[in-house]
Formats: sequence, structure tokens, C-alpha cells
Amino acid sequence: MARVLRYREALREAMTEEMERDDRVFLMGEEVGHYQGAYKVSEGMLDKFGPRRVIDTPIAESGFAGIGVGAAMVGLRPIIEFMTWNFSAVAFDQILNSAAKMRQMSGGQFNCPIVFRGPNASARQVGSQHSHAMEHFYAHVPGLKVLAPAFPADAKGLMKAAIRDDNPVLFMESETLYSVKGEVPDDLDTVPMGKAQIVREGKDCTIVAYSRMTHVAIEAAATLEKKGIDVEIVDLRSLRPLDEDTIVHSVRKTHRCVVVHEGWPYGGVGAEVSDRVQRLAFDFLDAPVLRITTLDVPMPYNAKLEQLCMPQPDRVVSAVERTVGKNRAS
Amino acid sequence: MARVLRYREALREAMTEEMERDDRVFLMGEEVGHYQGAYKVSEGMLDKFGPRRVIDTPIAESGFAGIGVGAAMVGLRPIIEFMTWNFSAVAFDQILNSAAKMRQMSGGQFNCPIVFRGPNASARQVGSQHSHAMEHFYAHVPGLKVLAPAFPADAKGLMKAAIRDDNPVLFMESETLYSVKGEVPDDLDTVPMGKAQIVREGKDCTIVAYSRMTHVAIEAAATLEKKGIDVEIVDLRSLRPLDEDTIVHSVRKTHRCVVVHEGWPYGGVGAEVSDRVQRLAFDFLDAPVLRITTLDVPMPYNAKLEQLCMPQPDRVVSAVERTVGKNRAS
Amino acid sequence: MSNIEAHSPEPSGQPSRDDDRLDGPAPATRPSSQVDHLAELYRQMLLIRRVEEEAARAYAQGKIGGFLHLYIGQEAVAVGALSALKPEDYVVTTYRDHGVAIAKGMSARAVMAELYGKETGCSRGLGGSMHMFDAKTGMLGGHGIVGSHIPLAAGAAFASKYRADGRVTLCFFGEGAVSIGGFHEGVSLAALWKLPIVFICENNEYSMGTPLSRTMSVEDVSMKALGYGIDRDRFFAEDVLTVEQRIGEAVQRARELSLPTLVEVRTYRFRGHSMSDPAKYRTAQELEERKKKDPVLRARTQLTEQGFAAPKLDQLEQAVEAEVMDAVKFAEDSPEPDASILEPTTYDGPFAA
Amino acid sequence: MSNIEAHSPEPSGQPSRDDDRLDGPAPATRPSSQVDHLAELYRQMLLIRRVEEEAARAYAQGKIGGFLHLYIGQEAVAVGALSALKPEDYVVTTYRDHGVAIAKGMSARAVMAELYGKETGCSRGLGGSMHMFDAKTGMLGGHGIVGSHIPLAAGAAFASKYRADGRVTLCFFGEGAVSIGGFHEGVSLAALWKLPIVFICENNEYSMGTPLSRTMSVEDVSMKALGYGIDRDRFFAEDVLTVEQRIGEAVQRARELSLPTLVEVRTYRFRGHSMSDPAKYRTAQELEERKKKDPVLRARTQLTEQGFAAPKLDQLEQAVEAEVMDAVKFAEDSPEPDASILEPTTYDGPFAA
Ligand SMILES: Cc1ncc(C[n+]2csc(CCOP(=O)(O)OP(=O)(O)O)c2C)c(N)n1
Ligand SMILES: Cc1ncc(C[n+]2csc(CCOP(=O)(O)OP(=O)(O)O)c2C)c(N)n1
Ligand SMILES: [Mg+2]
Ligand SMILES: [Mg+2]
Repeated sequence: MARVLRYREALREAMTEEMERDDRVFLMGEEVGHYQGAYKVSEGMLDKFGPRRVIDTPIAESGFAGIGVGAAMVGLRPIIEFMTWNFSAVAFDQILNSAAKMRQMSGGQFNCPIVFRGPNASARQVGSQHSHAMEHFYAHVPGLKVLAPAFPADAKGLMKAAIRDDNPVLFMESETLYSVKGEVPDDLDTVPMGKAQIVREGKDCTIVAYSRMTHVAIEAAATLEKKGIDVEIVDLRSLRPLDEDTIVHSVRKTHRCVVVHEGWPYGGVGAEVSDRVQRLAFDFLDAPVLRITTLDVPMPYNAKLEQLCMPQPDRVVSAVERTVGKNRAS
Repeated sequence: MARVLRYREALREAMTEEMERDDRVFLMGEEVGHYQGAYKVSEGMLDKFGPRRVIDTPIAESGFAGIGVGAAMVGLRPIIEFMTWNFSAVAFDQILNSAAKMRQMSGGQFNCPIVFRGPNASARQVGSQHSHAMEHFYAHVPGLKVLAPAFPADAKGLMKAAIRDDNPVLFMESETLYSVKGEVPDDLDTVPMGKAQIVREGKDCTIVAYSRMTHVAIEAAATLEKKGIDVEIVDLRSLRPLDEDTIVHSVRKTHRCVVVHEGWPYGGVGAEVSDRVQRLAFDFLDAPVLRITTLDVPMPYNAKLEQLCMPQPDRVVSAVERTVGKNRAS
Repeated sequence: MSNIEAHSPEPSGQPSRDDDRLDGPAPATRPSSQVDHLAELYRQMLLIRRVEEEAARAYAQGKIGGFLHLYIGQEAVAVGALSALKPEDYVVTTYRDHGVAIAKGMSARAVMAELYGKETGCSRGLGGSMHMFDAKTGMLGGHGIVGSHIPLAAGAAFASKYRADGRVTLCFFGEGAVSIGGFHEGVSLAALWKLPIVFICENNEYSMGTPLSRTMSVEDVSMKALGYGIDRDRFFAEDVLTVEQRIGEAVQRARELSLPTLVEVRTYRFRGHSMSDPAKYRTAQELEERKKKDPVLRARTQLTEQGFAAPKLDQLEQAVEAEVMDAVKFAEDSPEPDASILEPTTYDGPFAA
Repeated sequence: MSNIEAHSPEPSGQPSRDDDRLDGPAPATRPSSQVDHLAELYRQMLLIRRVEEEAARAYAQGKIGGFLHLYIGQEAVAVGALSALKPEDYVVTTYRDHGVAIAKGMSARAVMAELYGKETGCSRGLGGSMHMFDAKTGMLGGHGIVGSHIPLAAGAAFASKYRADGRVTLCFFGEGAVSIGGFHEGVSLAALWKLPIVFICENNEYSMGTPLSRTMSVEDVSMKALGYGIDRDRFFAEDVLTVEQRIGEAVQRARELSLPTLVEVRTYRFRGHSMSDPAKYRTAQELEERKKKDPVLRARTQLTEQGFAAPKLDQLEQAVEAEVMDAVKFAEDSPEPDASILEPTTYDGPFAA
């Protein structure tokens, strides 16, 4: 049996079930308690678990991120919510230098079972300081795991896996996904990290995407189908570790690849995918890997310009058409 | 005429000349004054310019980085030294959200003529928190320029260009380069940003490198020459903007490319170069682009393990041999 | 004000601006009589109030997007404080910035057009509600990351000391910002280097839904000054003239002695944190109580008590109404920025994709 | 101590450790007589002093690399403070961590082997001088980014309150760390949430080459406590028993009332900031003056004055010497870590190149 849940509810269920199962797990962040969560993800959790385990913080991201890491070092399993991932920029050092380093620099004595989570990337017209796709900074860092599911079932299963993992896990949600609905199996436990999934099978081109962009890819696929182009969509779900086998296997079949993500192109997740594909599927590629990303500018406030900057289905469609049109010179 | 200067001296000359020419330019950072600079880059500058223009700060990177940005907004031209780039992690937000955004989010009213500089990447056995190659985080960000010269003449000319530029420029030096000597023309003014240079011409494979890794590439080239392999070395100097024309032009000639940099592979500068090469030289490539980087682990303290993790000439040699050995299946 | 231009990096960095951007009151011109002066402050507060009420309406109609943080209830803080400044002085504030922008001299047109995301907005439609900037009036923004603008303000003050230009910088922030590192580092450095700045904590009792009692162990924010060895002040902002006078003392300390001050101004916001906040965390009674102390109404009452003639008041209010309606129409009619604006305002390297 | 194991994330997270790692003094065992107690504290201080003197020598010989920040001159702070703790309590400190590690119960062998980068080091040769960790003795490191470990310490204290395990956390940092955001945020949150922690600022008067007067506007660091509404204390650390007693009061406040305290301990380092620092920023006279107040010598004098028998003292010092020499030999003879150690201590995804 399965129920239809919103992405937001799936996350709440995952956190709630894990907190019921393990007293070491707690939720901490700005407005997670009395306010019921800035985006209502933690709605009702304060009433259920009380202020010992659902903790409202002052505005001090590096302080409470560090408190989470310290608590994790001695055996608790914190879930730290950033009201949005943009604000993790002030806690960047704690994630890079404390969370990601603790296990190795202590010779394996102190691992850091902590989850950092919150909405990531663009919302709507919130301007250049509030529209960052922060996963591109964090996926670069060994010692961290970075997840970015697109569907409620994956959000629930991966959140449960993240909470049970002994490494710091960064969980990228999206304000624009919270109300998206999807089937969630009643008996769903954890979804394994580091495994991508094929959400659409196809033969002409592989589209690699994650988080909200998976939905953009699906939309583009429908348009392309009408044009007689049959794409395969790889939904990464996990950015680090990256499931290169699934990506490469798909590209070896389709011989073409387009990567779609929010955030800037330079050295992003897309660049990494592009490198792995050209390296591991070199002899199979009939066209260069193309990336569709947010344009390389700070996000403008104006609605039209914002939409122009963000990856849209039509940009994905034309990129796929370009790659499919191309044939390797030889 | 030219003189032989150390990298450290070249930087000092550049800052000194620009401060003599423009009163709006000042140097601020930890131990830059009385202590003469943690790595002696600013030696003698306090005596020459006095405490108004060579300013020792407390340990408050986000504070003085922000002060620099605020001062730049109203017309000063600060040079902010991070004792090492590792410590910029606590000022990450000021660089990402203030420096890089100011010009666009103010509709072009306030630009931000500021230089952030300091030693970057590994030193010697300084451990996981002090060995970061931070350029991979910053090169991702539009609104910033990122430079990483390998030679004293470029260090001087690019530093002068950076100080005169109206955008925030991040200048990546290296503790392991400060004592490196090189010829610096007496009449050297600025070296243009965004232009790579060919430091060795060759026909069999292009090696793309920057900062200290350019020297590693040169060492590897000598070994490869003995083995009858003739490599071309592209020294990027500038990471953002990236001189893709010079890279692509070289690869179209050699048909092969190896990128060498310190820092982790995932989504780094190497991934970006790899993406551009496979995209813009697709039909010219005879082998996949390979990256030689620091291994994907936090830097260990132990000397042997540290050397193991860092890019070494022999790893570059074998990567080049692998690409040269490979011939495109068709 | 051309001073500011003179100190700005390059003329090229300062694109030519529509003249209408520079209409509106010159905040620091002192009218002869005290009553007229109060009338001017009332006019500014009313203008801010009405601009924001219209903005709220346009937001409901979907003409304004993103976050919209209203200043309604706090007008006396910005108007009183900015009235203690000279035109060439600097101001830096948070995302709750419409009041400060207008009080510093930005026109209602420039504010409204920015909210509409139009090319004629103060930040050419690129910044939006949270990022109001105006080089000509010394408005250094409108910043979205809590606490991070405090060092920027210290930087402007640093520049004034460096150039000995006699300017003072005002830095506004909420009581919720006091817990973050940016506050500590900015105030520490300003205290250590004796910078000409006034730190104004607008304590409106809530940080989003969190009351002060749950964000700070010491409810008297001004106590923080003791740790930095700087002067402090603390008062309620119901009377705009009180704000002007008390901030004026701190401004004088900054200008004459180059010493920073931490001022806690106690105020209250009548609306939610932003448009999306129903403000369930406070009672209707609490809100009603506070609305009785509305600084705008209070100034109006004072004016009539002090014999400011009814016709003049009427005239003033109609002028404000006209200015607001003109601003809305201007915003509606203005063109959207063209995509070409994106490139020149960012680095000039090649796009990577 | 198995308590700590019980609370640690997974047994798997705690690799089995060489028993020799657990030799060395149990810091909090109170010997019957006060003199014997002072003798034990003297023994610990002497052990720290001698371990670091040998480390400095090995560094000069190139057997130790990277940064080496010596604690010489400050031993009374760590030894006195840690002696006020129970074995299961936690401690967190900076890169200047050898003294704290040993005072918390880490063996000279584990410290020296770590400095040599050997597999038998406390952090298996991966951490080095700045990153001494020991899960068994509650030593939570050894951290390199100034100020960033302060929130970590508050996190350990948070965990103790969350679990009601009765533990106290000591957090050491230099006076140079007080200007950074990490200090402010860590102390603010500990004060707001009433965490069982003692913040110990080791004011050794210099932050690298910068004297306190050029880093803080208020030279009395403990004054910062006023802004957070927590208790404060301030004293010189020449007498190890004074340190033990005064920190003991703060520890009691933390354990019994779950209240944090900010303690400024005034001390001095006899060596440069690190091995590469010639310390030109201070005069020879200043250094000589301070060396007269060497806490290690002082404790030794007190012991003889209090009639601690010369043969016993001799025996104690020879035992320390033997322990140090054994540690050096152990470090020299120990194997280097194998490359295989890298993978399991980091994430288990595929290498990207
Ligand atoms: C570093 C950071 N964390 C969180 C936020 C989200 N946020 C925006 S405003 C706000 C509340 C600020 O309250 P206060 O400082 O009292 O100012 P007020 O809104 O009351 O004017 C929060 C949490 C942010 N913008 N920046
Ligand atoms: C954020 C950060 N900035 C700069 C440094 C470089 N650094 C290491 S120790 C130090 C001085 C610290 O002085 P203090 O806090 O007084 O401690 P002490 O060394 O005197 O024990 C500096 C500047 C650092 N490690 N972290
Ligand atoms: Mg508030
Ligand atoms: Mg010190």
C-alpha cells in the first residue's frame, strides 16, 4: 500500500519516525518549533516531541551548526535545519573544517553523525543573496555526503538513511518542491545513498538531473517525445557519493548526455558529471556533454530576468536537439 | 632590463607601487604590519606607509573582509590579506554575498574594487584544516575574479591589474612559491587578467596547470621529453575569467589534455576545464581529458601520506602516457 | 552629494541615473520653526507608511514578488535617526529597508519601481525589496544576510576616518542580529579602531516568530556595549523627535570624537515579519496595545496640538497621497529591465555555458 | 570512561586502540595529602614541559613537521583546570593542545607518536600537533581554526544537558579568539541555553605578534561576560593550585547549576607563537621577567618548602624523564600509517580521479 504525500510531509514523517526510534536524534534550527518551521516542514513536531528535542535557535548559524557537530562528536545525532541553505554561507567553516574533517583528523575516533537540511536554490524573486544552489560548494568536499531528491518517496527514504548515517549528510530540499505530491509506500524504510535512478527510459540521449530539475527534465522529455526524440532521464538523488555507474551505463547506451541543474556552471556538479562521462564513456559519445544551468550571473530580482536565468524546459529541449543533431566527425 | 625577484618580493613591489600611485589603496590583515607579514610578503611596508595604510587586524576575517567591502563601496581600494586562504572559510559569506553581489544587486551603482589575497593550498604537513585549495569554491562564483600565477613576473603584473580592477579579485598565492625566483622586467606594468600563457610548446599532449602545479608540470615535461613525449603546457594564471580560447586552441593541436591542480577533484577547476575541452574540442580529442588532483580525502598530517595525496610529477607523467597511449576507437 | 560621486571607484561604475530618482525630501534641511520641522518628519513617516501600504496591496495583486518586509510601526526610527544626519553621511540597513531608503532621501518612485522590478527602480529592478541602494543619497543598501551588513557599515565608517571626510555612518539592524558573528566582529572592530559610526539596534521584540526572551540571555541589548567599551543608549521610539535627539547625540559623538555608540531603540512592527507571516505568535491584544502608540498618529496629534493649521496638514497629507499615487503609476508604467543589463553588472568574462 | 563509549555513535566509529595509549596519569585521582596532590600536579606540568622540550628538539631535527605551537609557560592552566574535572568530563581546545591533552590523561607516547606522524599517535598520524584527540579520556581535540571550536565545546555541553549525564565541558582558547564570531555565537548560545561549560580564555598577552592592546578595545576580557549575563572570573595562573581552585568553582557552577562561566586566566608563553616565530615583538627583559614566574619552577619550590622529601622529588623527576624518553623512543620506533588508513576515515564513495 502507498499514500500520496507532499514532499514536505514526507520529510516530516522521516524525521518524526527517526526521532521516535532513537532518542539521540533531535531537530534544531531557526523557527523550527513554535513557528512550526519557516516552510512548515517541522509543523507539529514541537508539540509531539517537546522543546528538549525540537529546538528553536537564535540567528547564529555557525554557532548552532558547531553545536550540532560537537553534540554529534559525543554521540547525539542532530538534524540541523538551515532556514535556507543560503544561510549556511555563514556556517561554511563549521561544515568544511569541523564536520567534514572530524573523523579523519581524529584518526577515526570521532565521527560526525549529523544531518544539515533546508531548502536550496531559487525560490521566487528572492534576489541574489537568497537564491544560491549551495550543493556545488559542498559536493566538492570529501567527508561530506550531499543528497538532493526530487520526489517525496526519495525525500523520506533518503532522510531516514541520512539520519542513520555516521557521516555528515547535507540534505538539499527546495521551497518549490515542498508542495509537490507523490506516492510513498507505507512500508518504506531507507533509500540507499549513492544510488541514482532512471525515471524515464529512452534511447536517444541521457538527461542527468536532480532535485527540482528532474521535474524540468520530465517536462522537456514530453516535448521531445512529440518531436520524436526519446530521452532517458537519470535522477541522481545523491550528488556525493555520485553514482557514476548508472550515469555511464546510460550514456553508453544513448551516446549522448545533457546535464541539468540549478546554480552556476563553473565547476559545478554538472562539470563533474561532464568530466566523468567524457572520461568513462569517451568511445561511446557521439556528441559533447552539454550543461544547462542557471546563467553565470547573480540572480536578478525581476521576475522575467529570473526566469531567463534559470534552467527552463525549452533550454533543455534545444540542448538535447543540438546533441542529437550532432554526429561525431571521424 | 630585468631583475631576478622572489615571488614574495614581486608581490610586495606590486602592492608598494600601487600604494604609491593611489592613496585609496591600503593593506589590511592579520600580522601584515608590525610582524612584517606571517610569510613576510608585506615586510617593510608598515615602515614605508605607516599604520594608516598598513593595518594589523584582530582575528576577525568576516569582520575585516566586510570592512574592506564596505570601504570599497564608497571608493577605497582595499587589499585584504588572509593569513592563509583557509581562513577565508569564516569570511565565505562576505565574499559570496557581499563582494560578489554588490555591483549587480545595487543596479550597478556600487562596484567593489577589492583584492583578497594570501597563500593557498598545501604548505607542509599543516593538516586537514590548513591545506585547502580554496580557488575551487570561489572560481564557481560570478562577480568574482580569481587569479593564481605561477611566476614572479605574473605575480607582480597580475597583482597590479587586480588592484586597479573595479571587481573583487581573489589572488591565490602559495607558501611554497614565495621563495621561487624569476625574472621581472623593470618596465613591467600590469599583466592582463583572463589570459593564459603557453610556458612550453609541444605537440603530443596539452597539460593545463596553474600556481605551483605549473612547476610540477614543467618537471613532468622534462621527464616526458626523455621518454620522447613532447607536451605543451598552458599556465592558466587566471581561473575566472578562464581563457578557454588558449586551452582549446592548444588541445585542437595536441588532441590530448591533462589538467593538473591542487585541491579535490569533484567539481573543481579541473572539472570545468575538462567540460570546456570536451565541449569545444570534441572532434579533436583522441583521448579523454584526465585530471591529476589532490586525492579526494582530507589532507593527512603524516608527511608520506601528504605527499601521496598531492599531485606529483610522476602522476602527471603516467597520466600523459595513458592519454598518449590511447587512440580513439572509431 | 557629488562628494560621493567623487569618491566612487570609477565614473564608469556609476551608470547615469534618471533624474526623477532624485526627487523627494532632502532629509536634513532644517525648517525654521520646530513645528514645521515636526511636520516635515510627519510627512516623511506618512510617506513611508503610505508607500508600504500601497506596496502591500500591489503584492497581494501579484505585482510585487519575493519577500516584502514592511516597516510599518517603526517609521519613527528611520525618520528620526536620518534626520540627525547630513546628506553626505552614509546609512546601511537590513532587508527591512524601505523606511530607511525614503528617510535618506530616496524618492517614492525609485522605491516603488524597484519593488515592481522595473528598470527605473533604485537598483534597476535587480535588487528588489531587500536591496534598495542609492549612491547619490549615501544609501548603501538593503542587505539580506542577517548581521553581514554590520561590517560593511563599519567599512564605510573606516573609509570616512581614512579620508577624514567628516562623514558619519548609521547602521540599522534588528535585535535578532545581535546573536550572530557579524554583529560581534563589526562592533569589535569599530570599537577598537574608534570609527565614526552609530549602531542602531531596532528592537521590535521579535525575530520572525521568536521573542527576544528566546534569543538573548540578556534582554537589555545595549548591555553588549560594556564588553566593547563603547557608549550605549536605550529608549522607546514612539516620539520621532526623541529619536532624532538621542541619535543626534550619538552622531555628534561619532562626528566630533570619532567614537562608535550602540543604541537600542525599542519599537514594534505592526505587520508580520514579511507578507507570508500571519504573526500567530503574538496576541491581537498585544498588537492593539502597541498600535495605540503608533508614532505616525502620535506625530499628527502633536502637530494639531501644537497648532499646525488644519488646512496645512490637509495640504501636506494630500501632497503625500499624490506622491504615493504618482509613484505607483510611475512603477506601473515603467519598462522592465532588458536582459542586456545582466552582463555589464557582473564580471566581463565569458559565460561558461 | 566506558560512559563515553556508550554514548559514541557506533562501536564501529571507535577503532580498537593500543593499550599503551592509555598509560599515563589519571588526572583527577585525589591523593590523600595536599602535598602529594601538589606533587602530582607538578609531575604533570613537568611532563608537559619535558615532552614539549623534546618535541622542539625533534622538530629542529626535522622529525616533526608542520606547525608546532608550544605550551611552555602556560602549563599551570591546563593542569590546574583539568585537575578540577572528573575523568568523564569533556575538554576542547585550540592547536596549542599538547598540555591539555596530557593533563586530560593522554599518554606522552600517544602525544609524541602523533607529533612524529606515526600510526600509534593519538590521531594515528593523521592529525599532527594541532589535532590531538582522545575519545577514551574525553579529549575532543585540538582545533586549528581560531574560535571555531568554541561552538563545538558548547555542543558537547549541550549533549550533556540533553542526556543529563552530569558532565562538564571545559573550553580553552586564546585572547586572540575573543574577537571572532565563533566566540560570540558559542558563548551566546551557552548563556541562553544555560549549558554546563566553562570558557577558559588563556590570555597570554599575544596573538601571534599582536599584543592584546591592539586586538581588543577592552583589555579585561572577562568583561565580555556582562553582555551575556554569565558569571566571570579573572586571575593570574602562576600557582597551579589557584587555577585548580578557581576553575573548580566554575566547574561546580556548571555541574550543579548548569550555568556557564567565562574565566580569563592570565598567563604567558615562553616560546614563540610556533616554531617559526622568533618573537621579535617582545623584549628579552619582558621574557626574563615572566620566566621568573615560571609555574613549573614555582610548584617545585613550593614542594620543597612544604617538605616534600628530596629523594621523592628526585624519584618523581626521574620517572618523568623516563616516561619522556620512553615516549620519544616509542615514537621513533612506531610504524608510519599505511595509505589504507585514508579511505575508511573518509566517505566511502568512489575517488573521482
Ligand atoms: C544569516 C541569516 N539567517 C537567517 C536569515 C533569515 N531571516 C531573515 S530576517 C530574520 C529575522 C531577523 O529578525 P531581527 O534581526 O529582529 O530583524 P527584524 O526582522 O525584526 O527587523 C531571519 C531569521 C537571514 N536572512 N540570514
Ligand atoms: C580564523 C583563523 N584566522 C587566523 C588563524 C591563524 N592563527 C593561528 S593562531 C593565531 C593567533 C591566536 O592567538 P590567541 O588566540 O591569543 O592564542 P595563542 O596562540 O596565544 O594561544 C592566528 C592568527 C587561524 N588559525 N584561524
Ligand atoms: Mg526584530
Ligand atoms: Mg594569545
